[in-house]
Amino acid sequence: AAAADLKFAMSEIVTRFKGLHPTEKVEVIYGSSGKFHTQIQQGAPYDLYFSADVEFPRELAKAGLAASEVTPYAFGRIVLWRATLDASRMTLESLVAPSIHHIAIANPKHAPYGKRAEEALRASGLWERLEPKLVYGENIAHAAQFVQTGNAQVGIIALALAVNPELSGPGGYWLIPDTLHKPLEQGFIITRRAENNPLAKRFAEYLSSQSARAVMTRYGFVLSGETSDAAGKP
Amino acid sequence: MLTENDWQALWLTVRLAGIVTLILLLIGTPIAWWLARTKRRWKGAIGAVVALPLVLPPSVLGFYLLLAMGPNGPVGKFTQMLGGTLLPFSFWGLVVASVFYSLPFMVQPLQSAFEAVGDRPLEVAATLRASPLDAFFSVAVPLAAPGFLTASILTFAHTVGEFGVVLMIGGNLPGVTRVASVQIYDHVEALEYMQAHRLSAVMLVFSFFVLLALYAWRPNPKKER
Amino acid sequence: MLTENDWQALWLTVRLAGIVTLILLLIGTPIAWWLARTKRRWKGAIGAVVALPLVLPPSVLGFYLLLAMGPNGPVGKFTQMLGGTLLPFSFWGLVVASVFYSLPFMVQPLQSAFEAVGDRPLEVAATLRASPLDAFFSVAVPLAAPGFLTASILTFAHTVGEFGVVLMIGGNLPGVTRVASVQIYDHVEALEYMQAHRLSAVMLVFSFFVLLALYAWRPNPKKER
Amino acid sequence: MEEGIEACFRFDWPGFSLDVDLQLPGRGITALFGHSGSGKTTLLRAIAGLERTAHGRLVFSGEIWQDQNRWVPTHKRPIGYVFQEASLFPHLTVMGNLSYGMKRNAAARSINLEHAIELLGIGHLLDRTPDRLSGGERQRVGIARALAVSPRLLLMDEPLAALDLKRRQEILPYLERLHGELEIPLLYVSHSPDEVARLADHLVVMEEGRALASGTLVEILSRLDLPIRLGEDTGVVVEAVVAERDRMWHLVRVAFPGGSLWVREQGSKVGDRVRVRVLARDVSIALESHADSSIVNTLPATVSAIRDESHPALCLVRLEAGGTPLLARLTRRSASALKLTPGCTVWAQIKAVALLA
Amino acid sequence: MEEGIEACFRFDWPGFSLDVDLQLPGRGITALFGHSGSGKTTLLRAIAGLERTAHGRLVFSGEIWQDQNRWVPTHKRPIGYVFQEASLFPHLTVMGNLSYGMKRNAAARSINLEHAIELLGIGHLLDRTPDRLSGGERQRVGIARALAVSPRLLLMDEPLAALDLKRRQEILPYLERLHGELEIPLLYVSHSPDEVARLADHLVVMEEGRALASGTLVEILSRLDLPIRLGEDTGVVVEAVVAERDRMWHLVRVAFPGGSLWVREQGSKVGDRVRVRVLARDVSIALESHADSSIVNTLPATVSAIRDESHPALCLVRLEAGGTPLLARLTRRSASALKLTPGCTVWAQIKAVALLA
Ligand SMILES: Nc1ncnc2c1ncn2[C@@H]1O[C@H](COP(=O)(O)OP(=O)(O)OP(=O)(O)O)[C@@H](O)[C@H]1O
Ligand SMILES: Nc1ncnc2c1ncn2[C@@H]1O[C@H](COP(=O)(O)OP(=O)(O)OP(=O)(O)O)[C@@H](O)[C@H]1O
Ligand SMILES: [Mg+2]
Ligand SMILES: [Mg+2]
Repeated sequence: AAAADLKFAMSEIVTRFKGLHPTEKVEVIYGSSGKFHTQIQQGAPYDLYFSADVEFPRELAKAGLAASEVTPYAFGRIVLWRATLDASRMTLESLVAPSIHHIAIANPKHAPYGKRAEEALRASGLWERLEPKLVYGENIAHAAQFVQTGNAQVGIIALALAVNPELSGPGGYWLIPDTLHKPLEQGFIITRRAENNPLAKRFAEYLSSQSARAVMTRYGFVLSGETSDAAGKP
Repeated sequence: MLTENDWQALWLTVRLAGIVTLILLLIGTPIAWWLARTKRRWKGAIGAVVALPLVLPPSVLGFYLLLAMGPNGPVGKFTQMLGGTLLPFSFWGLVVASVFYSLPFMVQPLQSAFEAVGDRPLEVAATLRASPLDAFFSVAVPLAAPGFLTASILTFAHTVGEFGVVLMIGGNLPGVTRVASVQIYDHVEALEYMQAHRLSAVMLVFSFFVLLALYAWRPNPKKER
Repeated sequence: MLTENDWQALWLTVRLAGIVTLILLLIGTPIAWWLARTKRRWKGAIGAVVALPLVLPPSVLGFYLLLAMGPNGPVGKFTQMLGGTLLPFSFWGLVVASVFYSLPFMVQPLQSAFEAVGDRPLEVAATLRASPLDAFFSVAVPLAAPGFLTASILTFAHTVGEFGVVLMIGGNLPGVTRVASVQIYDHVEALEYMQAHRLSAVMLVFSFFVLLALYAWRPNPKKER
Repeated sequence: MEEGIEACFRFDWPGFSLDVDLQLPGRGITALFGHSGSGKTTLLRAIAGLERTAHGRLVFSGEIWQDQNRWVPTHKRPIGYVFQEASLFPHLTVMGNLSYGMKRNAAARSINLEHAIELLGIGHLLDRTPDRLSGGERQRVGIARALAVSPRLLLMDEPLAALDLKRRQEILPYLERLHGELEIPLLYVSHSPDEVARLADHLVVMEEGRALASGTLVEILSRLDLPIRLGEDTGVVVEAVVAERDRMWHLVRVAFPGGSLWVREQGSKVGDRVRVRVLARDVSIALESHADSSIVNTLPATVSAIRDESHPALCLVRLEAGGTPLLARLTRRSASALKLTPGCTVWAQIKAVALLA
Repeated sequence: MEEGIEACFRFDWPGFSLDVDLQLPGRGITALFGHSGSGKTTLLRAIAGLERTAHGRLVFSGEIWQDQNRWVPTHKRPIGYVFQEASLFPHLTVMGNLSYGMKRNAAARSINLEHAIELLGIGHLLDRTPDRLSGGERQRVGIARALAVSPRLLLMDEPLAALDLKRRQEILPYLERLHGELEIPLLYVSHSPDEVARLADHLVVMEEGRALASGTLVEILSRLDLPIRLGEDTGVVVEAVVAERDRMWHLVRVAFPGGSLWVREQGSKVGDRVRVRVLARDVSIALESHADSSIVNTLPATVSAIRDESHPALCLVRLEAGGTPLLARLTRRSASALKLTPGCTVWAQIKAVALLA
């Protein structure tokens, strides 16, 4: 089980992993981290759980449902993104402009990316002024759809999405400085169910390999122990 | 017990479901009537089209509605032409989407009910000087009353429970588009189980009594011996 | 055009919706019959309870079902006691959840249809030596045929389209619980719009023809003049 | 334009086809008489506009209701229709059923509904719903409902079939009076020769979708050739004038060309034009007149024809009493014993006579 | 145990209550006669088990169908029921309707269905659905359907009301024969005094939910005191034996204590026990016997009572012809002119006699 923002990165990693171990079977299911959290509590058959934050896996570990430590594997970054126009020259301040009616963010209540977006807006002192313009997506992909369909003029979404060729299109993105929000630490665990599954361990180890890390970086994740600026650059 | 936001969401829900049910009564009744009475060949096709919104997952339907109602979609262009505003992220956007999505729940039971009325009562009405429209209201509608009740219950309840579409096009704006179902969903997602339980319980109890009242009032279908 | 996963999801969907509709025909028919015929006071209460699953948002209902069917829930304890396995994340878990969720769509139209049959045909059947059970099958069911069709269409279509509960209970396991609605949802979430469009189109076309066939076959309700 | 109803319909159903071309009078009661399945209901429905025939022409006192180009829908035709099955609105009370049509036709209030309700004996049922009425009660409400719209043409499909004799005898005179006072033409389907003979001015005999005969009652009834199986009710109707009244014995003498008959009085005054019905079974033949019998009515007559009846023991004798035809039913043995042949002069003894109107 | 039906029901509806306690014979035809709304249908439904009364006891030839402790549900009662409204299954063809009950009662096949179908004239309708039948056709199918279950008790609620005379005259003898051959008791609701007089062995007169009288037909019909408004059909039924046959004129002479009558033959042989019906309206009174009249039947009789009829011009005279009661209807003027008083000896002239069975 993996958080939705991992979709592209993880798919490639799995392909590479399979290239190395052709006989092994790895299935990845993407979805909302919160839903996976609930499901694992109820005995869902997932061996590895890549969450979009570290809180969910920590809680599972506390409940004794993990067979490993909570391992942080990456940091996410948020960007300002616009579907049709180049956003790379925008800043958070330019969101105040009256031509912008709606700003899409993920629901800060339960989506980690939304939470960070809120923090960034608060830190830059714009929250009060921008709040009436905000619309909330269920998750970061949904927020992107608001923008993509033109219903919201801009959105604050994951860098991991913004670099995706489906979305990149004519619009560009502006990386929101990570000083404006708490780090978006993402962690994974091996679930208790997979305690005796060597494959799970092997896959987890593969993630820290050089090639896997390169993929993650390319898809816009900042890896633990690296500087943020490399992220998203090919 | 419930937060102010919760109450707001509940109120919004009741308003949305009520308005949608009303609108669908207006739209669905003539469609159902036509389907029940016509002998045209393509009646089946129309019937099938009406039922189609059912088979798409709500959030996918919501996505397509979002496209359609956006600035580049046909509906969006139309609404812009008319008044300038777009439907998504507004209460009326929700209404339009829910109307579209809940249509089959209104039409199908009504169609069955109208078919069960049969020709005779309408013939009798005609011999008593009632125009077709008059006969429709004074005879077909009362005789199909249980069908109206069923249809309204299904529509109302379905609109109350629906959140895929609502979430998709509503933008989850408190007081505008954040209905109770979305609110509960948010609670669950945020692991605020206590809050979710409470709001669910209130919804259930409320709905139970509404349904109970409807059932109690439900007219027994009259049959001539 | 569609990936193998897509086809697998479609097939799973048809299987799920078919099985759920069949099971609900078995469960819903007696409930609807009882609701239509009884004169008990608490008939209204039972009717309201049956309609309740409608008002909870699907993913919330899914959440509660997950709790109930999980290792610590009452249903889970029961299934463990019986066979040792848990229902969530299995095909049969989906079936159970969908049955629960789609119950009102079966019961409500059937109840209306049975009520429209009236007493007389059953009295006639009794004078012709048909036991109540026999009369039910040989008279009430054929006379309520349009109701059965409506109920089955609503149930089938609703099960096809439902994904909130399915996602929650099923865990999105390919070939086991990843039905077409979830698959489309995944495509949309992953911004694979082309894929989503294609699968939606296939679903819509397929459903259209199924519905059309049902409508064409739909018996005209017979009325004695 | 001219009064009267011109009704011409033609169409086919699998197993049944209707093909009639009728000229019906614009006043009085026209009875549609025929076997079960002969198309009476279908004809009535076509006239009401409930059955739209491919070929048809319907003109009601000059107004075209149906032809190639025109079609007046049912609700615009000023008719009152009593269905064969009462077909009350199950969702309305009896009162609701009655006022349904009345409300929609408030202008032309020509029928006194209270009176109809009282006469039909449904006053105590006004608050009931139809599922709590007996068969006959439903039918009576159906009649009242059709009357309540104050129609200009009444179509009644066996309205009295479910009613007992007493009710029937109360309603029949009412219907008679109704058509007399209001001059509403009434098309009346009936199986009952008794009702037909009593009510009808005009008779249409239907068979297999065709109109076998159509004419005035007197005309049709006295024809020996028509296969109208009136059975026990074979007889003639005689137009007469009240000539004398016996107040003591509650009798009146009605006179007609050919003689006069004593009839029990029915409220008519001296000078009134009336119709009396003389059934063939009530007429016996004697060669002489006898004064010591309880049979008060004897008329001199001439035998004009003798025809076999359906039963081989019986025959039907047609008599002429001074221009008025009479029918007598005898055993063939009697006819032979009395040596009856066309031309004989005999005495017609009439046991019972019914005054019709 | 003993044959017969013991039926005792009591319950109240708003506006109507049923309260009957009847002993009905276990064979023959029992007619339920009464005004519209008098509770005939309700009684029949109670006997069929379609109406469950609070207080009730029903025993059918020794089998208890209902009492405080027992309740045999309708589908276990070996009855055939003809509903007042045909109530065919709309989803089945005519054939489907007929075979519905037959399939469910395959064991006791005692009625020849083909014969019934032919006689009821519904053979050409077997593939139709009920919505494409005429009113009378529906009712005939309803009768055939009730017969097809080979019942041990037939309950018929005005089965012939929608039928024309010809059909009626075909079906009536069939029903007579049916009960004769199969010994099925038949409970028959009818408004038609004619039908009642013709068919019934036993008569129950209902009024406002109560059984006003119950007894054999002969008994009840000759009572002057009963307010049964048979009207034109007032008369008596005489039990007789066929004494002689006149093949040439197709007549038979039936003898009974008090004389004999010539009746048109109906297939009975010399020595057969038959019933003849003599209507009061067909009986005239003469002080002497006349040979020159077409009236073949004259009987010496004594006046035993005179009663007023509903119309002030008429009276009803009860005669005794050697122990056999007869009724005659005269004008009061004739009665006075002939100076009729109880005790007079007179000649009863009987114009027409119907042989019943
Ligand atoms: N919808 C229909 N389709 C085909 N045939 C029909 C339809 N309705 C009636 N018929 C047939 O048409 C014929 C005439 O029917 P109609 O109802 O006019 O008869 P009717 O004279 O009123 O008879 P009754 O006295 O029994 O009511 C019948 O033989 C009937 O079977
Ligand atoms: N469900 C009911 N509730 C209350 N009263 C009823 C109900 N059904 C019938 N009645 C009344 O009971 C009385 C008897 O009805 P029933 O049907 O037995 O009459 P009936 O003798 O068969 O008359 P008809 O000859 O008109 O068919 C009627 O006055 C009727 O109004
Ligand atoms: Mg008819
Ligand atoms: Mg009755």
